[in-house]
Amino acid sequence: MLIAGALMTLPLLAVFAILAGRRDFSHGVVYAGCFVASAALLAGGLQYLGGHSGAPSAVLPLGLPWIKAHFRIDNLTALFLLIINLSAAAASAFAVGYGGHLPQRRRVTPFYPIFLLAMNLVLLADDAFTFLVAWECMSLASWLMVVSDHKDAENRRAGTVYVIMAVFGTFCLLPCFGLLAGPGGDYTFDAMRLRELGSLGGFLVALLAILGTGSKAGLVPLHAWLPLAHPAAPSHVSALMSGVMTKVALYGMIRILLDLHGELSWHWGAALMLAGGVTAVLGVLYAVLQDDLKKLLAYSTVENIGVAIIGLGLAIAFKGDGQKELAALALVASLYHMANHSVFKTLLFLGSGAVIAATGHRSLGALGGLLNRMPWTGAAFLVGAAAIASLPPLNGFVSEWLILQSLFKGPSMPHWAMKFGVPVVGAFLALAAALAATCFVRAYGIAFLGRPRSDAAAEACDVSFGMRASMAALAVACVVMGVIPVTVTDALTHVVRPLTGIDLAVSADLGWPWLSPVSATRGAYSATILVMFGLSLFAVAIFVVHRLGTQATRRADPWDCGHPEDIPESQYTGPSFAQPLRRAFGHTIFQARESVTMPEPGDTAPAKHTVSMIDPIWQGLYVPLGKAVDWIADHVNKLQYLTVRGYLLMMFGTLVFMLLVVAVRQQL
Amino acid sequence: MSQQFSYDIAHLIGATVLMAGFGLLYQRRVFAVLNTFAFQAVALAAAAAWQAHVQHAPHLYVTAAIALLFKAMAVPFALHWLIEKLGIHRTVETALSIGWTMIVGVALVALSIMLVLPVTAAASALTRESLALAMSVVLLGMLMMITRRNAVTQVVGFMALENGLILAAVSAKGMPLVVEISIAFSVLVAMTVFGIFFFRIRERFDSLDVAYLESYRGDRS
Amino acid sequence: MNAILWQAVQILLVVALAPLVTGYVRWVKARLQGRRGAAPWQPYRDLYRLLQKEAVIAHSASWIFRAAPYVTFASVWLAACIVPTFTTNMVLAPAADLIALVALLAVGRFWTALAGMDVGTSFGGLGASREMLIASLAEPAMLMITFSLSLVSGTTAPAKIVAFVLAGNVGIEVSLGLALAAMVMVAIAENGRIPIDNPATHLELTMVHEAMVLEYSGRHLAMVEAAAMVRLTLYIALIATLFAPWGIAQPGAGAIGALLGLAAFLAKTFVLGSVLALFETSIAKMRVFRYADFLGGALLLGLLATIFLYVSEAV
Amino acid sequence: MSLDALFANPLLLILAIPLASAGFLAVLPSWRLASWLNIVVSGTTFAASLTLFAHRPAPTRLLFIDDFNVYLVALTTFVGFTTAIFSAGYIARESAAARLSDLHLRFYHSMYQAFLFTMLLALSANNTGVMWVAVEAATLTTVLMVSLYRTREAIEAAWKYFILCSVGIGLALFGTTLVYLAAQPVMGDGADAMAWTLLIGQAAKFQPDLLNLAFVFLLVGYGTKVGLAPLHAWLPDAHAEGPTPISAVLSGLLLNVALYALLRFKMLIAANPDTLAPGPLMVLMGLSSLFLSGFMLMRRGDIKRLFAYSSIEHMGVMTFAFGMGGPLANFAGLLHMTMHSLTKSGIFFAVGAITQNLGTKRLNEITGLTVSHPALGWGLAVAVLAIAGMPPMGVFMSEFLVVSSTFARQPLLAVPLIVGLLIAFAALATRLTGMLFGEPQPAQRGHGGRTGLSSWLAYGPLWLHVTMVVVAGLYLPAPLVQWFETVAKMLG
Repeated sequence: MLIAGALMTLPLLAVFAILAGRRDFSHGVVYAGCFVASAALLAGGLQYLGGHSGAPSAVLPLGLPWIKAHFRIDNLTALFLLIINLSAAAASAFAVGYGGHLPQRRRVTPFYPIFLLAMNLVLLADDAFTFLVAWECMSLASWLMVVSDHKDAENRRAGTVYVIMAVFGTFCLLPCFGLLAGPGGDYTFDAMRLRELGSLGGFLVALLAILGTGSKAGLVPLHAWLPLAHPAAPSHVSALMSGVMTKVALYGMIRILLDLHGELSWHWGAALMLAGGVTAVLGVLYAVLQDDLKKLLAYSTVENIGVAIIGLGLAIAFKGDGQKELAALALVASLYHMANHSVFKTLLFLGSGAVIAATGHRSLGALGGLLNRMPWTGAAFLVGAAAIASLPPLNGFVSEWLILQSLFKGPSMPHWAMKFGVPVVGAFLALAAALAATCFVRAYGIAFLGRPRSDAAAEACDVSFGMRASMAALAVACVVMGVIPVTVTDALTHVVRPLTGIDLAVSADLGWPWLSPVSATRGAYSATILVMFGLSLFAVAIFVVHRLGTQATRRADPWDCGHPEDIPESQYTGPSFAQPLRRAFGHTIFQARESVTMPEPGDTAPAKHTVSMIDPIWQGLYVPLGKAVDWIADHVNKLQYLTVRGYLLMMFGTLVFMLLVVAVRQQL
Repeated sequence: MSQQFSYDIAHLIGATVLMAGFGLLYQRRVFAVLNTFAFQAVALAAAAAWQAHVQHAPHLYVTAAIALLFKAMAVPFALHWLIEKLGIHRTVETALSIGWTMIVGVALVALSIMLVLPVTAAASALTRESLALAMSVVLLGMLMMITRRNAVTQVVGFMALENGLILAAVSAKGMPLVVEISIAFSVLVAMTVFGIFFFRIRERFDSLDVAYLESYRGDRS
Repeated sequence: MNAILWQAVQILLVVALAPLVTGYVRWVKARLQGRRGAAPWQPYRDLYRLLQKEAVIAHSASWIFRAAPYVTFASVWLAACIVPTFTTNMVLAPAADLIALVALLAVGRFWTALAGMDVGTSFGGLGASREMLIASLAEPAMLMITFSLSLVSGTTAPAKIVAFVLAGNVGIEVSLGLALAAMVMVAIAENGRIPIDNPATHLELTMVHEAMVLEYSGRHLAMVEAAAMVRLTLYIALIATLFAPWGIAQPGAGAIGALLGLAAFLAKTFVLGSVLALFETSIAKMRVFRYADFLGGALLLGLLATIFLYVSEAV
Repeated sequence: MSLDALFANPLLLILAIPLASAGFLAVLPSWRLASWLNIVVSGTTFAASLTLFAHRPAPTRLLFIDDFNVYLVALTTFVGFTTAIFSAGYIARESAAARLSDLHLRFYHSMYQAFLFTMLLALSANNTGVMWVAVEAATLTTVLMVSLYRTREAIEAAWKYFILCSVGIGLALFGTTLVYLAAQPVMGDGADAMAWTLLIGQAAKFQPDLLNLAFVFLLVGYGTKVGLAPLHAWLPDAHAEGPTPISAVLSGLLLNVALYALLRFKMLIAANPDTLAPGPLMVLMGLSSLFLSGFMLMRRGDIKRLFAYSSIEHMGVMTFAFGMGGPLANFAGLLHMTMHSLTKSGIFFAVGAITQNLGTKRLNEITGLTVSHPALGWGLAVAVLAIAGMPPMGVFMSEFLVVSSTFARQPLLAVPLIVGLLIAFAALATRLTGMLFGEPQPAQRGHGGRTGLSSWLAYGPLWLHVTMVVVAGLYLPAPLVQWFETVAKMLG
């Protein structure tokens, strides 16, 4: 079987990477192998997405002796195999040219195949133990790659925070599965589907599942590790962590909440929806204020996860309400957004990798004018930016449109919580989308347009063919998924059917190019037609202008209101671009404060403008927690320094205490 | 002789051991502690001998002998000698005032009686009574280890604890010899180890006060 | 068949009418300020003259700088072709609903902002940054308006909304009023009119839109200007269509209906244009950092509009 | 006894070999030869223990083998063997650094074998009294080894160890006596009333109140040797100050033996319907150990104490699991015993190599191991991740079972368990990152890296254990599973 073969090769590649790590060619070989493997897995996913019944499954004599390791490929799994391995293939192809030149390449290459393997196994696992083993291996492999550049204390800290949060997630999923399996301990998913959870059990399972998978996906306030860890890894790994691993987490959420969990009440949908809204807005607000390109991308991941979770929450709420059709619509929208995000976020991270490879800089302040120097990378990054800013006709807009459409039907639910919650979430979603556009105008405009802000940026030249090709492929994917949305949604309906028990008509009574879910009167969107129409208008405009007017063109210095400054420092920088937004939003949320120090009259020193911001969630949640733990540790630690008599006293106390307990229980 | 009579005697001796245990707590001077301990050991020997007589278990005479020779004589002398040789100062340093120690001791005795009371069926009255006494002696021994500072008094407390163990063992009807041997064995080794310790400690410190040993107390991080 | 015809008419109408609308607003403003002012058809002349001039491009500019005007114009034009002005019976109308319209306008803004930053001057960045701030609040407001409209009419397609309103299913509703108010504020912001921006100013510190396009000249500038004009027309048409759809021809109504619709549309357009001019002359421009409050107000109005629907449902 | 009797009963052989060699090594003058002989002898003991799987000797009055102790015996001899290998390399370094005199070394090897003997005796004893004697003897031998270095700290550690464990062992003896008293009316006088094989059958008829009382003393007594908080105080110092091979066997084996003794008695209690359930007390002790060690781990500056506390943590988890009872939890507890002793002894091999290579025990002076000593650093990484409960290593499997099954039955009990495990993991992860990564230390005090034979002696056992743990995490051999399941049933 194709998939099995691909999975077999990955660990072998890891072994090879360890053995042959000294030779420089080995890295190229390993990444090429990873590319082939993920391409094969991609094909496997396509093969099973058909939606034919009877998902193939396999049982291996591994793991828990009386359970063994179960694997299964149903439509959901197949879809995520597709999502994940598309990006994985692109990232691997990129890494063939990129991974071999990293300073710490030998600390990355061996873990990369393991990472891919683990992520795929999470999708394939059909029992809790296998699932968690794969889940945790995924965390560990990515952790090791995060700390690959280990001389930098920041990376080490990021790695520690990351791995602790990852284990927190696992320790939420463990009891969750424990409840699903019941005291009998039948950890296969089939058994879990059949189990009846009590009201308390259902509550706990849902809560723990959301905490466990949410912490991995970056749901606010559990996102704290994400913007630290994702940028710390080398870019092709960051691409996978941001674009793919978060999707694996969402897969887990869907699997547990919509598949294993018997019936989930709409309250959870409402809660998820609100959490998603807050996550989206906060994430993009963080992102728009970042000056580090990769941190910006990581925060924007938080935002997109929030958007996807809004859709998921809606789906759960509708399903809990029995409105199956709308549930299916919301779920399709959410899945669509996950697929989109994995494509364009991978693209953008690979782009940032190309920028780093070309200039060695990550900070916006040192970039600029790259579009003229790296045309391919610039073009691909532009597509990604436009897509993530959810501009038609690219894919980002389709999923946003679908989510908004299903959101607009939210008030049809009888609960007042939803009636009032939905518009608020709608406002959040719209705000997030608009801010995302701002964020990426800023990022692209400052990194790729204008004049170079550093010599490195001035001397940059475009990256190798393989890297360009992988970015181009992803850019094409963005366009295709945007222009023929109906094809995608048709595929998604196969996935949604078993989860919501209904066949969604995504292009009701209008036919192929028209995306008009549920009913045509709701309003329709046809990217296909818009593109053709728009292109023709574009052509007409150009034609007319060149017919009526002159073609004469002259290159000159910028006019700039008559007094051009030839120093690049006169350009707008990241912070200055963000200033209006910082004043509008940051003042309250981040306690952003600006202070200007003017030199004395006659003093030639430059004036200084400094901005101070604090992360409310880190300051408000994590810091106090850490302080509490420290306090306890300090006090417990005193027990190390007692005298022998003191310890004897403890023993004696224990003995007497237990004797008393026995005495009392005997009297009772 | 009647069951009742033998039971009374056993009870009496056991009570004596317990009283000796209280005596240990009461003493203010190290030598007096040693003497009291010797007395307790003698009483223990008597108890063992009596049990041997009652249960027609000759091996218990061995135990009695061990207790008499080893605990009642050898150990006190050894400690005596150590104190003389190392010039340990002769007063007992208490962590908890004697009055309070006594009160706690009484409470412990009450606890052990309360614990043993429900043990009625099957177990003979003999077992039950001496069990209560033995447990009290054990607990008192531990109490002594906690509330007294000198190394010597701690050792004595440890020994008193073991006296309680032996008292329980001998009064357990027909318990095989292996146990007594093991106890004697362990006590012997215990003493030698102590000896080694004191020796080393002597190399390093001028006093036997445990507090000196504990100046380091591990991992100052 | 008609649908295709009317669609063609619409395509030409919006682009032909736009300069006139702008010129008319300027003319009325001049009159209100006691000046004679240029004739309403002056913009046609300006555009033609600009087309004749050579285009000057900064050395540091990339291809985005050259493509942006056309993309912007095309996207705005495309959006304008889809808003029903005189008839809802257009073949391409269903291709985009209100959400897609908002997004199409965002495309234009995205490119203009990028173009503003492309040359690498301080003013370009200033303009782009402010424009994006405005957009990041105006767009959500617009979507909330769409939300309330779709709650009222059960659809997001403008044609369907018109049909719904004309069928007389809606009386006077608070929420529609709120939505209208929000819509007007958004329109003012998006078109860079007073009090948000002053289309006539070139005073550096206050300009927003003008600062972005400062570097443009010749045919590129013409495209930019044209795009702005079409956008103004589009918003006027949108307000007219959504909140005062009377007279718009429905499918089935023949050529006569269409002509009536056309007349009605022209009337509405010029009324609204005059109102705009009056409004602009009567108030002063606000400080840059009060935009957030202004548009936040619009956003909240949109939100209120949706919430109020439940009240009107409840009674 | 005659030789053919020895070979008739492999158990006697297994006990005789270490006993005899303990005597022989004591008189052997050359420590070099002794260290090699030590390896050979432990190896043969291990080989002999494997024959137990082939055929199981019939229980005698003194000794017996059943599903429970058969694999523990094998495990003990195996770890004893690998530790002997590691110790050869370690000892060579120590005497090269002139930290240990030849006399000490002779003493050390003899005591090592004696220690193995006492543990094997404790495991295979069919008599509560003999078992007690064996555990006591094990304490004494290790006390002497802990004080081997004669430093002030070593002596204090040994003193602490001796006092606390002697008191504990005394209490355990009292408990043993009580059990005899409970059994004696049923079983009659004499050794029958102390033989496991006979007791377990009759346990239902015993005097329940005496059993309850006995269990308290046994829990406090043997619990002290298991290292359950708040009886744990001796453990960190004893681990920290003794020679590292001894720390390895202390953590890897002695704690298991003590826990084994406790569990044997728990079987009796479980077999008697009228007794109070021992579970709550054990759960309580388990949780307290888990929490105490979790917070202690955060403040440790000494690498050996760090892992000593982690041993306390894991003993707590096992005690918790056995306290919960039920097939799943008991299975998990047994698995955890095995995995922990393999992993923890492996970790101490790594620690020994580290302290010798870098010449320090301070955590803040140990950095960048993956750069300076890759084989050692990555080995330590896998081992520590394993002990922290990361898949695909074996400890994860047991923790998975404990947590999930507990939560399914007693959600409120699982919460502190999870919190404790998380705290412990956080502490370990922070320490591990510090040790593995960052700028490596300039090797000025220590011996620097190892080469050739010495590196094989040092890293071979480590990697052997690591491999076994990884394999066990993915695949458990069927017979092992079957033993675990039968024992889990017996534990109730």
